[in-house]
Amino acid sequence: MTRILFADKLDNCLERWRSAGISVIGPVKKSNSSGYSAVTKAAEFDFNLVLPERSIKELFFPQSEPLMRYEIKKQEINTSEFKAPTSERIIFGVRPCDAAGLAIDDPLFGWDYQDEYWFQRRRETVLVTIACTKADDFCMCTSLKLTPDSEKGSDILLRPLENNSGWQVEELTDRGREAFKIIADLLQESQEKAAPTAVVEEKFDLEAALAWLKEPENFESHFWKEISMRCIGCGSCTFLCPTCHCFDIQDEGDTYSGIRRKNWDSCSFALFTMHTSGHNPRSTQSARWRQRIMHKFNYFPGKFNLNSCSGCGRCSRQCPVDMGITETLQELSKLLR
Amino acid sequence: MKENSINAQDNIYKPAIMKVVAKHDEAPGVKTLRIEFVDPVEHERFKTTYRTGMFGLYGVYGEGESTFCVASPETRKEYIECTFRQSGRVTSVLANAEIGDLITYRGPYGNRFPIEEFYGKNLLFIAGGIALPPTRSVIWSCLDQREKFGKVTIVYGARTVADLVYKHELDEWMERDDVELVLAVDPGGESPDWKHKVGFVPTVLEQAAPSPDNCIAVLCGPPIMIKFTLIALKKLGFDEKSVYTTLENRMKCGVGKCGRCNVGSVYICKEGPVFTADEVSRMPAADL
Amino acid sequence: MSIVEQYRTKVKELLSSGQVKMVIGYGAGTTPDRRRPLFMRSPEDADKMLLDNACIANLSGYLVSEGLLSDEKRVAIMLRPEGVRSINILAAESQLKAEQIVIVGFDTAGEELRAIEGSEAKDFCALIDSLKESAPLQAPDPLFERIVQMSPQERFNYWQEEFSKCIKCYACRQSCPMCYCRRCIVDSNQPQWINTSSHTLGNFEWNIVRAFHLAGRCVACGNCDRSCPVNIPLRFINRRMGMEVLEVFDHFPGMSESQEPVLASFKKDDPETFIL
Amino acid sequence: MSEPFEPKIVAFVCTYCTYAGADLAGTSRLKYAPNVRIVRLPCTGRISPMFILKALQKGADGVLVSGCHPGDCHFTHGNYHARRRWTVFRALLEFTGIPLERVKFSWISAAEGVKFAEFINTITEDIRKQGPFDQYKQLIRDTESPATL
Repeated sequence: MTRILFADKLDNCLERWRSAGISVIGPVKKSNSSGYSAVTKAAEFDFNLVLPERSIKELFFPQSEPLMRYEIKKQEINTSEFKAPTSERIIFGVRPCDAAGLAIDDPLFGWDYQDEYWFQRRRETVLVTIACTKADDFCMCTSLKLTPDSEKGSDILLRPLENNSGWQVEELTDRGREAFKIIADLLQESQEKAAPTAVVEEKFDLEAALAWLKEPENFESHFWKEISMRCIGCGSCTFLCPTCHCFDIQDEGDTYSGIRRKNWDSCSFALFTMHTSGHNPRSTQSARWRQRIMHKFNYFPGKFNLNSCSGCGRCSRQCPVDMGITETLQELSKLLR
Repeated sequence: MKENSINAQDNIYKPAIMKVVAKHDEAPGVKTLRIEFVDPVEHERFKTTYRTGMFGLYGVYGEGESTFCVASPETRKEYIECTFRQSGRVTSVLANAEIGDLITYRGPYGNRFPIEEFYGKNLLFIAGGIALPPTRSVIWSCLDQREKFGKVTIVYGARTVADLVYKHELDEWMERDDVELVLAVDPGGESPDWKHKVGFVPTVLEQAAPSPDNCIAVLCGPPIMIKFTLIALKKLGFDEKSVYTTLENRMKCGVGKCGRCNVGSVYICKEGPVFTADEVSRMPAADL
Repeated sequence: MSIVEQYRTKVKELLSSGQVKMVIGYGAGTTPDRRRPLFMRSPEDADKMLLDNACIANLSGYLVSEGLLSDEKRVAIMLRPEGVRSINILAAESQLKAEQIVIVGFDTAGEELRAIEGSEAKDFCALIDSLKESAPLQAPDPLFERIVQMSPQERFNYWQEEFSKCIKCYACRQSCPMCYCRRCIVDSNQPQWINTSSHTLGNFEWNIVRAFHLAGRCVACGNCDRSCPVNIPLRFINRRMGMEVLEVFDHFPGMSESQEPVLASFKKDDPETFIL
Repeated sequence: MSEPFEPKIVAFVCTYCTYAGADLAGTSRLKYAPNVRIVRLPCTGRISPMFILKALQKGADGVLVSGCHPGDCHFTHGNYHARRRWTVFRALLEFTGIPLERVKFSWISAAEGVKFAEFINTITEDIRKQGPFDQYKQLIRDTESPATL
């Protein structure tokens, strides 16, 4: 016997959570683009998406986050800080790769210096993940040693029932249990079976690729130039990625008042590393693509013992020129044979 | 835990407010500002954390922040001095700051020169052009406790006589008996009354031929100068492990999050900016 | 011989004879419906080449990538008529020399894939002339028509909703063959004309400026629209700009390499009914 | 909040004609609405659409662009280029839902001090009637930045 949350109870759940002061966010498709956004009615959820186009990252690390407001008077600077919201929320219907992505970035944002903008939101959020029962050609969680029902980063794991009428509930953390206590009486004990999880084939040999990347002489391999030739240098892979965390700090306003913001930035952009002198350590697109791969699969694991990739495949799925991490690592593993 | 970590509840992106108390024109387009903390708490925090070699993000609200070294030594923590070339959006505004104006400072960040390890050793400072400021921070840290060190030699070169920075301090070092200062300008950069050397830093260094015995070298300069000076140092018999240098890259956060300053796997902002030549040689050259 | 066979032979010939140093074409993508840019440098590479109705990307932007054309050697590229028009504009704006580009033309308009005769941009003039004639007659897009019919406030709201999705990844800019500036206006910060932040105002400003910079230069290849990861219908704005320059100034971008850019030229009797 | 609405209008004018016209209006002691902030530029050809966007970004309720009559340009044809640019830019504004009533263009020569004064008065009244440019101001509010015009 397992506890089941039936889909027809979802509206009641939303109501309960709302009265407990918890807002609910979920996968939603609107004006021809999908992402995780606020939901008030169960009908607004779109659980049929393999994966929302925009990752969950923006809910913890917004694409443009105000940090500081300043006002300058003669001989006086007044500033006030923007803080991350303290309201509780549940993200219902997270994909396992998105939940894992958040867990990957935690050590980065907490490395010696704590980024409260990230952690405040992390503390206030319960991640209710739904295991994947379908995948597309770009999914690659299994290649990253994760699974379509992996628990990494999640507070609750839901497994869709075979007849699609609801989900089996697995409570993973205290935070998840806390949130589901509110709706405990809406859950039912039942024998209903869970649908099989999606089959995601392993697309590359991760260990082999990691080993190749570790070799110092491969840093200047011709491979980088070849693989990145068609890269046009946009930031869509980095901005859609659930783990890419690079940012810029920009001031908007004038000499008297304005605000300072933290904006997404991308290692694909030429200006990302450009010095004022004009010198650019990563002056070619191949150097920038190498940085992205190296960062995710060599530098990041070296620092935090984690690959900075959860296998969502968005980089490949949405790339205007059909590149992506999958292709690069596949080609890398071929080099070794 | 690193010694420069701060209270977890603080907003790591919030800068301290600083007052400009002095400014000095060093060379065409190059200025030095002396700034003081307005908030004594911030100042106290700076005093307990700052060590020579660390850097900071100097900023002007409405323009942004810009990264450069703290040019004043750890032996003088009442103020911060910074020297910079006016080139981008932030430095253009900083360069026009007047005494009494308020600017911002975030830091100190990064690692430091292990000055205690230099005790009892001879010191060789080599700097080129606008790279004297980071070196100067080390120089004064040592000169302010001169008795703890052996022979001190400074080799400093710039493109032209006008481009030499800290001219008043160069005069002072020139006067001192306990410092050997070798000044040089690039060929063609000398003025009619120039009494010192003419030539590039690596050449001048080889001529001066300081002994590598029990000697620590601190080297700062543009990449091309570093490259050839390292060759010269090797020729003179210096061990890469006893040559220190500082690296700089574009930075936005200063605290290892924004993802742009790494050279290979090394984050300049957290693991640097001070490295030994040995450490630098292990970084991928193509990423520098 | 199918067109693919015919063009593979042609590519092999171009490369083996040394007439060109590279052929830019299409190869197989990750999924059966995807094509990806393919850079062919040896005759054998031509076997990987594909050509079918899925080959829709305008590849001409790669021609202006740094250093490719600086050795004066010729480069061949597979282009649809829009692509040929981009070559003409790039040549008119002195970004490349049209003689340096060998065009392997094809068209996917209509159902059938067909080859287009010609090897240099100037060989396609007649075709482009006919495109100009038929441009106003193009089947209108129902959504475009709906936007035109909206009240200004409705249109504003429509675009606000669309632009609010923008994440400022600049895929529209990077995929556009006409966006070749070494430093884009949005990346210039002294002064900072447009907000770089991806908030409502910043997104609006960016999209307006991008569209304006393409006015009279856009060949409607659709690269921007297809590359947008959040599906903003950028083609509509470009199309509106294109209609304006055609109606008011009789300008159809990319007719020839000697065509003057519409915003860098004028007629003394240009209409000015709106000026008080 | 009960203060009556005073429109803020930014005028980009060329120095040779319209600015001289404004000058003439001043020296002729003609009265015109004080709601206009004039930005003087060498030529209408120098007036980038970016300027108009910047004015709106800073909270302008209306924008006015004015220069020499066709044929009178000090640089012979700067205003012809400008005219084309504005034609296209207007179409763009219109298509994205910016009311064209808020962005006006005119030719005012150095001799037309009266036209200048009248024009400013008409526009000010016109914009006053339309009220504050709320739809754009909402965008500015969303950025959390103040509109500092």
